Amino acid sequence: MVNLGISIGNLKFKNPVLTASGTFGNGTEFEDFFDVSRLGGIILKGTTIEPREGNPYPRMAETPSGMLNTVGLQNKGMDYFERNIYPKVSLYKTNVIANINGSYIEDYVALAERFDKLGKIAAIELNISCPNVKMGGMVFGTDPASSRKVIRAVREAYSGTLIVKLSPNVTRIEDFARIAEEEGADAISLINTLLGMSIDIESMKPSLSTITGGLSGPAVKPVALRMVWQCARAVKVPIIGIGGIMNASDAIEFFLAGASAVQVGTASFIDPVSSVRILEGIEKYLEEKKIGDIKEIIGLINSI
Amino acid sequence: MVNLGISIGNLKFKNPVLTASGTFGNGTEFEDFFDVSRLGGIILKGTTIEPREGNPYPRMAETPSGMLNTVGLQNKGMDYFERNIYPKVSLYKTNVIANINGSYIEDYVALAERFDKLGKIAAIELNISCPNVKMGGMVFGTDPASSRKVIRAVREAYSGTLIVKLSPNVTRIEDFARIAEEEGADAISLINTLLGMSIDIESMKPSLSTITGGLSGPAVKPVALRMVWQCARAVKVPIIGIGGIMNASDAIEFFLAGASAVQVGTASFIDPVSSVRILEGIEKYLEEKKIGDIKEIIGLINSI
Amino acid sequence: MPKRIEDFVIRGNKRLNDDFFVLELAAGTPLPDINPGQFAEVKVEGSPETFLRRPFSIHDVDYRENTIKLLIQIAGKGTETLSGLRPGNSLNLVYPLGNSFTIPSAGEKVLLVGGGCGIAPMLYLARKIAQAGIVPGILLGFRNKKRVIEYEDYQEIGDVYLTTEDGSDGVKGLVTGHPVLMNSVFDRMYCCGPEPMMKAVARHCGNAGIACEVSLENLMACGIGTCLCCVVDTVRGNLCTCTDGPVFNTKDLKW
Amino acid sequence: MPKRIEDFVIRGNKRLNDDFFVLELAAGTPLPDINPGQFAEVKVEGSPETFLRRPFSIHDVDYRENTIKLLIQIAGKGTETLSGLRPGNSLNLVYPLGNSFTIPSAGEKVLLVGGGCGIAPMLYLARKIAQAGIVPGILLGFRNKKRVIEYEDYQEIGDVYLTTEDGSDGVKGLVTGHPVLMNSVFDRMYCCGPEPMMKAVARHCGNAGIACEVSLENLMACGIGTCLCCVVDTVRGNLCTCTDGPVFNTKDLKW
Ligand SMILES: Cc1cc2nc3c(=O)[nH]c(=O)nc-3n(C[C@H](O)[C@H](O)[C@H](O)COP(=O)(O)OP(=O)(O)OC[C@H]3O[C@@H](n4cnc5c(N)ncnc54)[C@H](O)[C@@H]3O)c2cc1C
Ligand SMILES: Cc1cc2nc3c(=O)[nH]c(=O)nc-3n(C[C@H](O)[C@H](O)[C@H](O)COP(=O)(O)OP(=O)(O)OC[C@H]3O[C@@H](n4cnc5c(N)ncnc54)[C@H](O)[C@@H]3O)c2cc1C
Ligand SMILES: Cc1cc2nc3c(=O)[nH]c(=O)nc-3n(C[C@H](O)[C@H](O)[C@H](O)COP(=O)(O)O)c2cc1C
Ligand SMILES: Cc1cc2nc3c(=O)[nH]c(=O)nc-3n(C[C@H](O)[C@H](O)[C@H](O)COP(=O)(O)O)c2cc1C
Ligand code: FES
Ligand code: FES
Repeated sequence: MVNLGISIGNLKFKNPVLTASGTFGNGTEFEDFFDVSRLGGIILKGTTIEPREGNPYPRMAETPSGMLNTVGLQNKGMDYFERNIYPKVSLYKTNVIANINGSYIEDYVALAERFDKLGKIAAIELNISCPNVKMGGMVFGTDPASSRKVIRAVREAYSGTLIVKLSPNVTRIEDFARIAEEEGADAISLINTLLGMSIDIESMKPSLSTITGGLSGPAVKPVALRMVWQCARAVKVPIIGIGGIMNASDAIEFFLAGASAVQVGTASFIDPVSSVRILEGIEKYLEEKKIGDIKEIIGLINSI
Repeated sequence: MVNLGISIGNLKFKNPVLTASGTFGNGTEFEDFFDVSRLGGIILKGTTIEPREGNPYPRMAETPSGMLNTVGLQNKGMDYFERNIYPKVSLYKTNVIANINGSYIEDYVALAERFDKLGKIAAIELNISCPNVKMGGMVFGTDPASSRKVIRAVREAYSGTLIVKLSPNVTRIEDFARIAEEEGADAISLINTLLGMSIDIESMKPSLSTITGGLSGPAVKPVALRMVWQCARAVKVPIIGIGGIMNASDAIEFFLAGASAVQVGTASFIDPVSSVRILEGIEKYLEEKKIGDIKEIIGLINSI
Repeated sequence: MPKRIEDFVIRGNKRLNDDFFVLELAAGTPLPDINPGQFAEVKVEGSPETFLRRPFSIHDVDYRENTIKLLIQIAGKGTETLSGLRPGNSLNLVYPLGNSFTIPSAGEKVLLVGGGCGIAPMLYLARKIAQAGIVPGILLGFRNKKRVIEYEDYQEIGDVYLTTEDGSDGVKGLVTGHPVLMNSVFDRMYCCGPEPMMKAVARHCGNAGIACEVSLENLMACGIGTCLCCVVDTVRGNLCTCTDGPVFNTKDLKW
Repeated sequence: MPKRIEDFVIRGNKRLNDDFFVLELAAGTPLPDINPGQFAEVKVEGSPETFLRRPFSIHDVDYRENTIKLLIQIAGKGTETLSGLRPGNSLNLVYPLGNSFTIPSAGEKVLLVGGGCGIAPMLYLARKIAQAGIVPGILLGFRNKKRVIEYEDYQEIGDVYLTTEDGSDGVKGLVTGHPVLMNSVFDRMYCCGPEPMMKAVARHCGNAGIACEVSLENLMACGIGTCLCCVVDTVRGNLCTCTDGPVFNTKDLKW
């Protein structure tokens, strides 16, 4: 038997495979396909304090080994969450993690305070990296001083496990990882989407209503992996690797580079059972390599 | 008949399809496949003042819709270039452009001065964006102040057409475009490779000898296109678009986003005749759309 | 009707003309209940340009044979690859997805309007309506005679009306110009096709006070309501075409 | 011998065992001169994981039939896809690439040593040597009897010696343990196979003062000398395996 358990701060995960925010709904959409409680955790769709209609259609474009999206944080707001979503997701027998977003620091703080009161929310992932909103989002995540401010404010407002999700659209990702660690984050997750764009040459128009959008999928994996590796060397808090993870082999690359856990994103669109398949594949790999504990391979490329 | 000619400063290009540095050798390698003088220009393999052995093997890894490389500017140095390469490439009936690299500003200046004396070098492309060398390279290209210094010094040393090649591994690419313009660059080319990484999970080792390397190919196209669009809106000098251009459709996306010319890179590895095929495809597209001049579509998405 | 992910085996691939083909797919396990208007998300293997699944309406269902059919128009790389599938090849589907058309109540007069690949969801819908004891009117529009497909299949089920843009078969012009639309009184119309066609039909129905349902083809990444990419602007805000649709009552759409 | 890019048509695809198959490819235009040791860069279509071309030694050339053969070992996604090609399919090649083995002078005694897929370049080399009037010694190494391939083809051309690691056929052990290597006096050896094998043969030749050429299989992106990814460290600095090689005299390598 292989031990797949990991911890982030005081929070235990039965296994290191989580789902990425915005790609797994609230989990309910996947119940037809598998028991979502088998996963180590579920990161819910990004929530804002007020409801948001998101960006106009068209919101997505396919790209080589990837996709662009500009959903723009469409969600029904915190009141709706508490009334309608929380009662469902609190039944899952795994870590349910909220993904919080805002235009102003006060929004983040207000959300953090409200999630703090919801006993079955295992952690919050502070998203300062959404590229598809005009205010907040990536604006926080690409400026060191703003990042520090929002992380500090949320840390003060929230007593649980705090994960900070970083934007890859920066020159030195490790600076942002250090800031998060200094401000008391329990873990860092990365990457959110890379800012990209595509054009329909027949209509001569951008494919997305907002012109630019967030690139995800296997195309971004080499960049994500590099950034996870850089952050793992820069900070001591656990890293959650995200970006183009389609199969167990991809996930294992992230562990070897220094991630303690991974999030499966776009893969769930293409194969709704990807996340459990990845979980099974990781177990098989460890068994074949006769490694008894996932923790043994975390950051291994730096030690051999 | 479609007019494909464009200009950069005083320099005329018979068509806007060039080849990217490091992916087309010195052109001679492609003579078996087609008449390289048909292209609008050829950017030569990066040159340094002294010979360089480059990085250890392994130097490349395949990634989803892309590849990583860590060649590390292997080249035989400027003396060798003048004696052995220049006599050959000066025979081409198209613009031959040098790509210059250094560890110190003095290296760049020395190279620029020597290329200035070679009458058949149509322009230099100042590469401040190579991710695969320890000193110089991307270190210049990701720091605004260093970028400014090296561009200024080269501009003083070189009287011909100066193209500055930008690194995509930055938070705000438009800042670097503006700096290049302010310092007198005649054009900006982008993107160089994105810093990425991959790991062989069987050996548990990085795929590249230098751990990280430069990502190129279709995977990076959405990021490249976005950056070209951002720079086209930020500066008035012409932009040369680079990144994942595999076919005419890709190239046309770059024109529509604001590029005046394109460079074909990794595509030449997979299909040595890609560059001329792309040229032919652009011509066909314009004919079908009944557009008489390539210049009419440059930046078109911003005007409709 | 839980959603499933399943490998089907290609039973047949029938080329209808230059652009259209019908895939017949055999399921390995008994088919679930499928309602007319629902669709499947198809994984296209072996085509580097097709990263995401491709959505297709379920064209027909045969519970005895345990097969479904997809009517597909070649539009790009993915459909091109699918057109090359041979009997015995396998194809992975996530299905049945989305809501479905409203089956009319006894005595209602209904017209199904399909243009181009928009005729795809109409065959199974027509069958279900016929099973409910109503003979549907079916108005099909094509560019020209050579592009007319499945005319006979529809004729077996309902009263078929035909238009071609060049008049080489049926009534010349667009579906919205066909007299049946103007002359007869319908309680309900169902429409799928190019957006301008659906909008025209919706406008006609709006003016005439006829209930009208259309099937939208918004770009989709997931097909199961998680990516929020396929939204359509409605009187109730942005809704997902893949879960709240693909069938919408046109009075809810901001057309 | 200019390089070309050309679509070949698959004439045959012969499975040799679980891992190996031989593709026979017909050229549309008369084949250029191809020298033993040269290779082709093959475009693998329909496999999203294979972005770059795949290099394979030219295993055999038949000028009368205007065909070439590739002997391929299934190693991953690309070779897996190639193993599924059927007669009539087309395959795009850039070829002939790289340098070639030195054809021995009259009277020289030569031994060809191949292990696993390293036997690929040896067949055409053996033919060329035989044409030069020399009967080559050919030493082939495999893991076990079931993995022995093309033994008869080589026997038609030269004196074949065989080793298997488990002794189920020929001499038990690695090629470097075969008595022919020790007992006979050769002027020249040619070797292709796993790196440890090539290094062992090179060491033997070095000690015995025998000229030795090996064919390297460095990772390649372009195959035509432009990417500089395939370098090997030599006494003359970094050289490209694809243009300065793939054949190297082992005294030039820093082994
Ligand atoms: C719910 C739903 C049901 C559908 N049912 C059918 C059906 O039964 N039969 C059928 O032939 N087609 C149907 N479509 C459209 C079909 O999904 C697209 O034609 C297909 O995905 C194109 O894939 P491709 O790789 O061949 O083309 P691509 O190379 O992806 O695109 C080629 C062209 O088609 C356009 N396109 C791509 N996807 C769509 C889309 N979803 N809607 C409209 N245009 C698109 C692109 O913008 C591009 O211009 C349906 C779409 C939806 C959303
Ligand atoms: C000049 C040259 C000649 C060759 N001749 C032959 C030949 O005649 N027959 C034959 O079967 N193979 C030959 N090879 C090796 C062949 O190119 C690889 O096995 C093939 O590219 C693997 O592709 P894949 O997609 O199946 O595997 P991938 O999925 O790309 O890789 C699978 C595994 O194979 C390894 N691999 C990939 N490429 C190479 C390579 N170039 N060398 C060694 N290992 C590699 C990978 O590291 C990985 O572990 C030759 C290689 C070179 C450079
Ligand atoms: C359609 C879509 C919606 C997303 N929404 C969110 C979100 O609400 N909050 C967030 O932090 N990240 C969001 N993301 C980013 C993903 O969580 C993830 O960081 C990114 O997609 C990279 O991982 P992948 O390549 O595995 O998809 C979204 C991504 C996609 C594709
Ligand atoms: C193997 C390789 C070597 C390269 N060498 C250089 C170089 O010497 N100088 C340079 O400015 N860019 C170099 N580049 C970057 C390319 O010129 C180009 O900017 C990049 O590959 C993106 O374009 P592509 O996706 O079309 O390949 C190199 C790229 C590759 C793949
Ligand atoms: S396609 Fe993803 S929500 Fe509809
Ligand atoms: S493979 Fe590109 S130089 Fe050898």
